[in-house]
Amino acid sequence: MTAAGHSDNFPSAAPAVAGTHLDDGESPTQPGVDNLPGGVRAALEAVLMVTDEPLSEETLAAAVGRPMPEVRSLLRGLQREYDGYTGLGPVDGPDGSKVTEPTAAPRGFELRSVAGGWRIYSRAAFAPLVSRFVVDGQTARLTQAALETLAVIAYRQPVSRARVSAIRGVNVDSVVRTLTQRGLIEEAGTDPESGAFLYRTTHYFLERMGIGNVEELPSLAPHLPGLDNLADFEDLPY
Amino acid sequence: MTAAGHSDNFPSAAPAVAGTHLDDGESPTQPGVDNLPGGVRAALEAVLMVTDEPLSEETLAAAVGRPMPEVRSLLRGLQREYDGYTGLGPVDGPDGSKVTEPTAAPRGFELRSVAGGWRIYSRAAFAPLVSRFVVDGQTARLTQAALETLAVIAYRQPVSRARVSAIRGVNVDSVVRTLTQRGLIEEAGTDPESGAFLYRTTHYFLERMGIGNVEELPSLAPHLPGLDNLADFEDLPY
Amino acid sequence: MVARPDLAAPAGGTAPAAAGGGFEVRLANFTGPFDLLLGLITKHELDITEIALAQVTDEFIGYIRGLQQLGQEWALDEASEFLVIAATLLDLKAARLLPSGEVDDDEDLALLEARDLLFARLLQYKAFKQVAALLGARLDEEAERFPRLVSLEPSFAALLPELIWKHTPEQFAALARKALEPREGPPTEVALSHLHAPEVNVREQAILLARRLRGSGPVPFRVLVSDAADTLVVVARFLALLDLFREAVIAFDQANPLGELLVRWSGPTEGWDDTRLSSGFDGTDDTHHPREAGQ
Repeated sequence: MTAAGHSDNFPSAAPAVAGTHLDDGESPTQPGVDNLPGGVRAALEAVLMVTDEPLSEETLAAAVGRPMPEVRSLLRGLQREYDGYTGLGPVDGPDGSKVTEPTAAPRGFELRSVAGGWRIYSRAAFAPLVSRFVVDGQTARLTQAALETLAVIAYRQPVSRARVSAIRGVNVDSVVRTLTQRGLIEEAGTDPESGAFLYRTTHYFLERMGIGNVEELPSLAPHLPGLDNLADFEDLPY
Repeated sequence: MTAAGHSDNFPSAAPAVAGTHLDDGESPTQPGVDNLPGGVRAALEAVLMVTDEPLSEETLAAAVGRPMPEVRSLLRGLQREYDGYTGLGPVDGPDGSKVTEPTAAPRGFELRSVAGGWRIYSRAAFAPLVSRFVVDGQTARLTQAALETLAVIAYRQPVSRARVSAIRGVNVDSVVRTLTQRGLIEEAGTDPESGAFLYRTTHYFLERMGIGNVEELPSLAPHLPGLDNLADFEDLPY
Repeated sequence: MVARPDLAAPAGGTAPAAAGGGFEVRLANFTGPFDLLLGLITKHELDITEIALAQVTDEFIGYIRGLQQLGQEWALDEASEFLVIAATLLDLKAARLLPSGEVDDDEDLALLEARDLLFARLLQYKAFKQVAALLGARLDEEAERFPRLVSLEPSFAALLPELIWKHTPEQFAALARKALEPREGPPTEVALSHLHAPEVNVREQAILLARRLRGSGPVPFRVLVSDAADTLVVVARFLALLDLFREAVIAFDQANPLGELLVRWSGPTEGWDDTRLSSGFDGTDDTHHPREAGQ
């Protein structure tokens, strides 16, 4: 538990981490970042080394005391560099340069923007090697029933179990429990009319999917031939 | 500043290949490592980047399926490279431009050999910045979620995270990390059946509670009317 | 024509369930009625939007029949979903067997509506099944990447503020108690406690009616229920009459359709034992709260 803003585990006494260090007046170390070997770029790497959750650009900007746009472009530069595209300046250049620049070997790790934050991962190609050393995050695969239930919740959230059951045609109580314990879904209040618990996907779900937010899920529409508006059907009884 | 080019190890094509070439059974040696983007060097990086404990050269050699001397020299090469001495590693490719270039900017992380093991740390030069980041947003209080998880572990120890998750109905992975970080719980071997890590409370926990051992925790049973079958429910007596 | 359940494998390449498995085993192959239906349709290479479902209907029904023979334990709500779909399919099939007429009566319309609804739900399920596969593939792919998730270097960990701890062991135990309590999940059944309908016992009503009928001639049904306090009692008495009819102790006379229904005793005048009556359609054990209206 290292990073700033672990709202899950600690009451965030000072949620406004971002911004407070941006004025150079009171921030203790900012002026020195440029003078340190590697500069802001290395400073970002140093911070990424000690975090155990995705860090937002705001948090990172606050940590190194630089404006967000600069930090964002530095992060993209690092990302590309780890992937083997070297020779790019700290600020992301135009795409033409990538083509002309020879490609170096990628690093064994990659920097990714996931669930609204940046985080370092081992490169997927090395999964068989790395998995022996990692216990955390090792999750058994979901069953077909769990996957289908998760899909309905992801696309219809917030949604009650009864509604999910109606779509899948089977009782989903135990599957919903499993998904909750796995941290993939969570309760999201109750339906004002029926009083039923509603469920939604979690931040952890986004992390596991490697996406930034729910809108990035593939569209459901192409899978619904001839049904322009499914909402008209799904609440109907038989 | 750059990733050293191991052109012999790096297939010219797309760097991100699915890691399917590696299933050559469960053998610890990985003949396929050479064919992966970045080769053995990147494989070492991948493992080092996500492991918590310092890893011995023997362990790393076994993981990548290479002789120890080679692995040692690759590790030293990485170490120097992270420190900004590019192109000087013993196994480094014959890239003329890099050899002439004396020193690149160091990375924000460093590879250190400590007590017989190798581990990646954030670079010492950035310690003040990283320290401030770590302390920021931390509080001295445990959240309710952390407290309840601690309570479950205290009364059901040794217990796996999956079990605690099942009891609490939510994913407890990150809370367990917090409690471990805070020295209140620790790993206590693995479950013989599932192989899952078990957790127990620490001596420090007893100190903070002001008791001599776990048996001094107040008994729960008298306060749980109508829950005679609690043991059945938990399938483990306490 | 009726396929055995273990023959009804989906076309997706899934192996048929091993013989002798219970309902759960089968659900591993088909996660619900839509899944089964989809599997059958695919197997026959039918377009979902087509109506040629006669063969699929037979197999679906056969599957359910197999379930009934095999598993006693299948969950009611799942079974009912299967049955509802089977009934809809049967309706559709029956409609096709009848001479084709113009679609202008209400039943036909209702049938079309049922068909459209069934297909809409089936299409919806199919869509979710497809995206579920995408999600699964994505999760698998992502599982190959491991986030850096290491504990703090000791020098940084030392910077964490000392934990504030003010819980006594008793307070801590209270926390544990709360956390270890079996979680009250949201109710999964519709509660009936708010319904205040009194329980009416069919058997009690049968005894009452038998007593009245035995000593008299034919009595109109209208009279028999004239003292009923509410509709529930009327229904119970009607069911009781059916029960008595099954016991062959009463007879009905009705001169013309919708005319007065006369009920008369046809059993032995003496020695008839009402314990022979079954406990009635309500299946209760008489320990509930029988209520004899009008007594």
